[in-house]
Amino acid sequence: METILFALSGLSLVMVGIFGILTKKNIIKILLGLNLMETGINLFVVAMGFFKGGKTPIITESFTASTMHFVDPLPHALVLTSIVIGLGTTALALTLTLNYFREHKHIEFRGDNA
Amino acid sequence: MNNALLLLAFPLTAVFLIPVGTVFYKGFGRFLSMLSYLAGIVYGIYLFPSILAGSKTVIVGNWAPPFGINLFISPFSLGLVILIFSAAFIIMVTDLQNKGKSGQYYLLYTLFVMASAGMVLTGDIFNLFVFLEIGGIASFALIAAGASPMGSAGSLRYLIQAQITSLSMLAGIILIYSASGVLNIAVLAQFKTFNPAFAFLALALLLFPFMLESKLFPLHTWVGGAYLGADHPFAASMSGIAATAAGAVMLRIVLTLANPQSGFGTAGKSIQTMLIILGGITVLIGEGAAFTEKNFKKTLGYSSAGQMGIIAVGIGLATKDALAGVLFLILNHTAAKILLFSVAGLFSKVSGKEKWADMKGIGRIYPLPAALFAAGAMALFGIPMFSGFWGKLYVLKSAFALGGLAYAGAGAILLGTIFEGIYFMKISHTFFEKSDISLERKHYPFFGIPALFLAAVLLAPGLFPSILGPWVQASVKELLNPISGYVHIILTSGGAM
Amino acid sequence: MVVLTSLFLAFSAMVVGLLFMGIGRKVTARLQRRYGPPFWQSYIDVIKCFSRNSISHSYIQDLGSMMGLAGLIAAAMFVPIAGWLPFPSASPIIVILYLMPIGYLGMAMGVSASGNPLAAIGIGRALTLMLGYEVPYAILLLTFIASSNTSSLAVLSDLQTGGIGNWFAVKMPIGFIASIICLQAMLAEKPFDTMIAPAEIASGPMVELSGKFLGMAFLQHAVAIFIETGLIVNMYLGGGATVLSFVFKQFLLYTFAMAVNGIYGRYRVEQAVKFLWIFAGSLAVIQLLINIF
Amino acid sequence: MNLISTGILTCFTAGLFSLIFLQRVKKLQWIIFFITALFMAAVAYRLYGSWQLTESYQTGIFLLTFHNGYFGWIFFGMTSIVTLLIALFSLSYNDKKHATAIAPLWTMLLGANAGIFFAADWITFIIAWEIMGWTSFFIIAHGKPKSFKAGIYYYSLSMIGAVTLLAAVFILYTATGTMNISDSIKALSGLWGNRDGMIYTVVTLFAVTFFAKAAIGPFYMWPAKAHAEAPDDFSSFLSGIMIKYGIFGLLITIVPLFRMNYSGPVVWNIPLALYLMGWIGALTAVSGTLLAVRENDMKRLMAFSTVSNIGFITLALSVNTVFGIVAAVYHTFNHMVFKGTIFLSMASVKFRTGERDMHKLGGIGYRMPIAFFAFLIGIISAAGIPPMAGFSSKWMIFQSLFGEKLLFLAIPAFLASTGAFLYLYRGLHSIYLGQLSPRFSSIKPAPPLQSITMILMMLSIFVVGAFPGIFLTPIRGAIAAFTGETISAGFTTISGVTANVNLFMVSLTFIGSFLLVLFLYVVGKKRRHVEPLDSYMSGEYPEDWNMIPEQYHYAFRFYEPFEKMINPTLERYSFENWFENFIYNTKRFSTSLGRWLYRQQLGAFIVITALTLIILTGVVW
Amino acid sequence: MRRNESLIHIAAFLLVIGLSAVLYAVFTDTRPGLKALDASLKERVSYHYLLKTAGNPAQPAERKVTVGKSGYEDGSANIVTAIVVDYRALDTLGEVLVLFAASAGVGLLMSKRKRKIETEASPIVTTAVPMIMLFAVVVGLYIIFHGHLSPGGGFPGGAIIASAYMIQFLAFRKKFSGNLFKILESLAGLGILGMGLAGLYTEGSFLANFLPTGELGAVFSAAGIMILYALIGIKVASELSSIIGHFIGEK
Repeated sequence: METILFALSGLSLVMVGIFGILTKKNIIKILLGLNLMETGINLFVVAMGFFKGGKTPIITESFTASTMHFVDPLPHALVLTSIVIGLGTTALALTLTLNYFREHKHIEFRGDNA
Repeated sequence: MNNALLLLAFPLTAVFLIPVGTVFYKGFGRFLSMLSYLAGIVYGIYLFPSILAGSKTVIVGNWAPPFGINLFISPFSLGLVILIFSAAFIIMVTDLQNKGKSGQYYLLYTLFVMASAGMVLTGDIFNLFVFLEIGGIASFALIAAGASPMGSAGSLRYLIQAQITSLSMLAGIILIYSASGVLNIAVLAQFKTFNPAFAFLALALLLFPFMLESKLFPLHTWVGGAYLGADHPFAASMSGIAATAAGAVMLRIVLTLANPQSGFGTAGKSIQTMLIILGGITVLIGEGAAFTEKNFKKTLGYSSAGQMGIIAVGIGLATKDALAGVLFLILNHTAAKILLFSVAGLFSKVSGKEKWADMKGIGRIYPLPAALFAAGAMALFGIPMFSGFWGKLYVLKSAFALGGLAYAGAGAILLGTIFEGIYFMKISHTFFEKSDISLERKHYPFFGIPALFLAAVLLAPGLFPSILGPWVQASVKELLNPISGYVHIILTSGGAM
Repeated sequence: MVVLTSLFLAFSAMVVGLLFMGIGRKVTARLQRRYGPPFWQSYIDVIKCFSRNSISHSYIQDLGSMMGLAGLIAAAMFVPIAGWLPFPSASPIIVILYLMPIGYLGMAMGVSASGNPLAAIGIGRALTLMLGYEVPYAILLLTFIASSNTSSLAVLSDLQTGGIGNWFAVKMPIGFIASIICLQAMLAEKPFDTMIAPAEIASGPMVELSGKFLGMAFLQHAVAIFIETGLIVNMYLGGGATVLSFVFKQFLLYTFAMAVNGIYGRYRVEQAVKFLWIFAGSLAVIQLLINIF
Repeated sequence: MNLISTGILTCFTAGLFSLIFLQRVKKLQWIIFFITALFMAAVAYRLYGSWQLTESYQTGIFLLTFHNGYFGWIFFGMTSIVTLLIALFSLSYNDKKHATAIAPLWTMLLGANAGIFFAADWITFIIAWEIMGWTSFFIIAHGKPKSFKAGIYYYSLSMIGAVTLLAAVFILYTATGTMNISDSIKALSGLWGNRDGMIYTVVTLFAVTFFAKAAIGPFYMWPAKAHAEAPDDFSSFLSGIMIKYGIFGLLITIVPLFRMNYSGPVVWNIPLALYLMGWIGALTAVSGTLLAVRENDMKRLMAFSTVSNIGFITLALSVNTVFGIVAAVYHTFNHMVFKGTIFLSMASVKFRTGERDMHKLGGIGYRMPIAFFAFLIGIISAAGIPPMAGFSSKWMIFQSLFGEKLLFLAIPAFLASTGAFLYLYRGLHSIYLGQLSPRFSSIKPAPPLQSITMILMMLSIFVVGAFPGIFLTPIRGAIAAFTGETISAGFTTISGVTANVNLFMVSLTFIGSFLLVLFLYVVGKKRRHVEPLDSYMSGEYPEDWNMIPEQYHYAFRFYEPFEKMINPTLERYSFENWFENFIYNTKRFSTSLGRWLYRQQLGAFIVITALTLIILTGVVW
Repeated sequence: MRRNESLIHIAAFLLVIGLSAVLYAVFTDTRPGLKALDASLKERVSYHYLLKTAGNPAQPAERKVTVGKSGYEDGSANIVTAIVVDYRALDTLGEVLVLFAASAGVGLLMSKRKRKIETEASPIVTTAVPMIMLFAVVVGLYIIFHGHLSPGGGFPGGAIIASAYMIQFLAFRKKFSGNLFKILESLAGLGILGMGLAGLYTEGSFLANFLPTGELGAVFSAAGIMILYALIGIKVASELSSIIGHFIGEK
């Protein structure tokens, strides 16, 4: 039951992020929306690996196949990668916004200057 | 020591060496990256005969597939990797006449090429996601690095849409993992059946970024800004290399991962029909936009969107002829686009203008590039004696054979060809028109040879389609029966490299 | 032998044509309450023209006038006179219909080579008029094909032997009226003589002709009269048992045309074409419908 | 030694060679072009007789085959003779001052020309068709902005044609399974009765392709633009030969299809589709004539005359009898010859004067006699006047109409043929007769080589006029091989349905009466030569009002009254305006769609909506 | 633009509701077949990661994993680190490349213009910063070298060290030369690649863990993983600090 709860919270973060991206004009706010979405997805990924009552997957005392009760470690590894990807894109996006500001003197997406 | 992973290792070494190199010698970045592509090509060709006999799987980190990551080297993937490396090499050569760019540019460019090659080779969906991201970030930076002021706006728009789609892919991966517990394509290809709605959701989420990459209908709004921003060499690689990689991955997902026997069941079939519809609409929208477009790069960008639409229809049809046509089209599209972009680069550099309408009469001063542009354009929209003609013919043949929805797809392709034919002929003729353009003729050494080579690459399969015969047959056989080919080799790991 | 008979036919066509022209002049004069010149006046004119010097603007004018007369004489060869044909052919109407334009083309070429704009305007009007009367005439031809499945005059005139009862004029009156209207236009008599309108464009094409060229034009007009009336006679009035009755029927037709000529004013060209297309054309189409069903 | 493919290959290699290496030496390019034309004529000659010759090449999964069918051969033979003459003409036409760089492309076009006629399967046909498309585009548009617009108009129509051809071929291929042209048509005709819908789609697609190329029906506008703007010697090739590909296409696809076991609706015992085609042909003939009458540019005028003649040919084809087909093919060949003569003579006039509008010319006939006589013979034959060849083929077309009692179709045909006489005479008068303006008073007659070609063309028209057998016997042989029946026509006589005519006799009577009139001419008093300006102006001389010959030449609105009559109807129903604003609307629509679609916010919007919709379809499916 | 603005808001809101409704429909679809979260831990791949039987998954079910015992196929106690560095090493290599691309991109796009700082740092800050820096670097190094035992590893450790660099810059405006970071980055990258190629040379497959695994739970247990994570730590630290350098250096 808990996994669904965590997953839903992750998804709701994603939805808030999407709403942010769609409605805002200021680029920084859009990037914030994007980051919200990323953290939402990361939470969702970790939630997918959660098992009720499972411990963190670090071996502190010995265990056997039947006695072990761990949380699934793989999503954690995936999240590690996805967080760094989020960092990389946000860094680049901020540089681009800086260049955008230098060229257009405002940082809103206005009209169709595609 | 000959492990197929060296294909990725060569560009990797170049990537890590460039920052050190540029400290001592300015032009080191360009030289090293070209060297790495050349090494990749030579090694690929060295491997090709043995791979043609039987495809191989390469295990990374010494862990067998369901646990570790594996690369799958098959005629299809190796052929495309060689195509990607040679495309990158030729783009670099045609770019030689422009003054060198900073070391970071070449570093990012090599990363982009390596990521595209990695996407084609990898057999693990999360690894696919990582390579997609590397490619993505590199292209965001490279689009903005172009000289034009609109670069950052275009790149930002592309970044936002790319991030949304790659996050959707991540969600797709984790859903598949939570349902099946496995990340490897081969294992998933013959896994227990998923719930149909869930399967369609996972597949759609997985396919989303690649539909964006290959500019399919709903996700093509970024094309204008991106092509306006990128400079000519990178624009050529975006439509040449990135589109080829995206096409290859879509083929891999639709035909191998979601094959009928896999857990995805009928989801694969409905994704294919979706691809036909979206491909058809993309052809119309792409060609329509290119028809009215004035800026040279954007026209070529939209035309590559149109071409990818045809390739998507071909993938959707998934018959033997359609896939052969798709392979012909991919090769033809990459070679033709590089040729067109290099000519466009040369002309806009010489005439200093962006719009093709202003370059009237430039062909009278530079007859060879203008003639080659005409040849490349004709190869693209399927004039007989070029390979594009055969590609389109095969796709149309199977489209008409299937009937029903495929008729609509074929109709869209044909309508698109009309638009394409007209605007390409318009452009190639404006080059030859008499006009008072007064430019003295400078000699560009590095333009002639690669352009002629590209023209030869376009013409040879057109005149003698049997040259590509063995490669096309092998890859079509591999794509059409995934269980006996792909899955068997990986899971029995008999074919370890 | 064939050459001799054809020469005789050409000569007789010219003589008969000139006779009609002379009598025609007398008829119009009488209508205008004056005596008019003697009926052999046109012979005198032709001989006078051939005995005078003449001027020509270029060799094309000479060639044109000659071609004009030659074309019409060739057309005359195919018109059967009372069942007697100079040439062993089934005298198809289409061949005649297409031989006559060579006459007009020749005359037109000669005249426009003279360089006088008035002549060119005349020729332009003549050709537009030709378009006007050709179409109804062709529809009439179609009526014959619909009714008796032949387009050769000889066969048509045989069909009408034996009394007035089975003349086509009686059997197909509407077609006959249409052909009379077309005849009026073909002869270029008022109300369709905008071509040689003396007041406006100084007798149109004939403005630059003098001496033997004028003579040839006269002869050409004479042969044209002979052919056109001969066609109508063969098609509608039973073709005549003897040569005399054939010529008499032609004479009747011509005098009727001259009578009409005396009364009417002159149409503008487009009015003439509209008139011909609407009236003659619709009559002919009605006749065609009757014949088909 | 497979002759056909070596022929085609030499054309392409020669073309490419001269395109790449001989840019500077234009003269050499033209000589190569002439040699290739000569070689193709020799190939045609050598191919006579060997009817079972087939050559095939395996490429990928399609087999490209050439075969020397009787039909393809007569078309190829005829076109290569006329091309040879045009090549001879263009050798002297393209001297230093006038040379255009189109020779290499034209050589390639010859190869494509042979490819179309000898193609045995659809893929070769499509390949040759598309190569012909783009080479002719570059030739028509040869570097001048004005001709570029015409070229694009032409090319978009031929692109539409190529695309419909592709669609038709593939539908045919899926239905019949074979790519061979004749077998697929036979197999298709076997399906009458049970799959009529599919057959009619294939027929309409083929019709669009071949109508677009042959400028029939709604596509009547492009010849006026393309012929007028193309280089002068090429427009004779374009109007004489290239327009015939559409007719050849109709002959090998639609005509045989309706002849074999047709079971659909019938009007006047002719298949409904063909009756419709007949009316389209008739309307094209009439509209071609009416548009030509009011034209002031000599090449546009002759282009419209080609359109009207093509209308005649489609009319004859639609009669669906052997006599009709023979008449159509015979008229196609005649049209090739006399239209070629007319265009060549106009080309030599333009060669000397460089002028194209008719009211600026005038009196050229006095200075260039051979060009004048060529034009005269050409228009006599074009108008269908007896001694020349044109008459026999027009007469046969009328006979074929009468044979099938298609009398209502004959009415527009008559209108068109008499109308032809109007605009042809306008050409003759305004260019060659009337006043010679001082500007051209010193021009030299046509150069020797050009005049030789024109004389040859004139002779051929005369000879075929007198002896129609020269063309008719091979055509009848081909049609017999094709459909089994034949028509009765001797060497000099043609026996139609309602009457028969002996062409030789007709020419004899004409020559005889000409001699008679010559005698009369000689009898008459001597005539004195007078300056053209010294003409009757009711007592005054034109010089008194210092009129210059230029103003004295009446040619500008020659059929002004007639124009006033027909203009309102022509304006209302012109396809061209419809086609123009169709393109304009699509352009405006796509730009506005583009602007709306690419606003920033909507980029992300569309991505998300696409995501939701696609998943929704997944759930629903 | 007001009216248009609210229009977009409503549309976006409806779209979000639509998307969540669709997802709800998919996840609660009742048709047969596997759905999300259907794979229990046993069926998942990570079950074998935990029991360290990825090498030969057919191990007997009742397998016992004891701390301090050596000879397992993977030495690290922290399974996540095992997955990140050993089992799915190619992902981490890709990961590093992403960061590498980001820093190169920032370097490429950021134009070199000195930023003038108005306010001078207060003495409190200038005295406190060195101590905090020392503390931060030590913590960073600890995390890097205990990656295989406790949570964390190369990435968080590198980030902490980079934060130390940032604080130092805020206080003293001393910006190390760009080249230093570049060289550090490429060396670390080459190190990782060397490890990979060495693995290829010895074990026959790229990035194989060829060093002995040592006992489970000991400080120096998973040799290969420790070295790799250290190199990753250095690389991440230098990349982040170069990005920060570019940002701070720029107006």
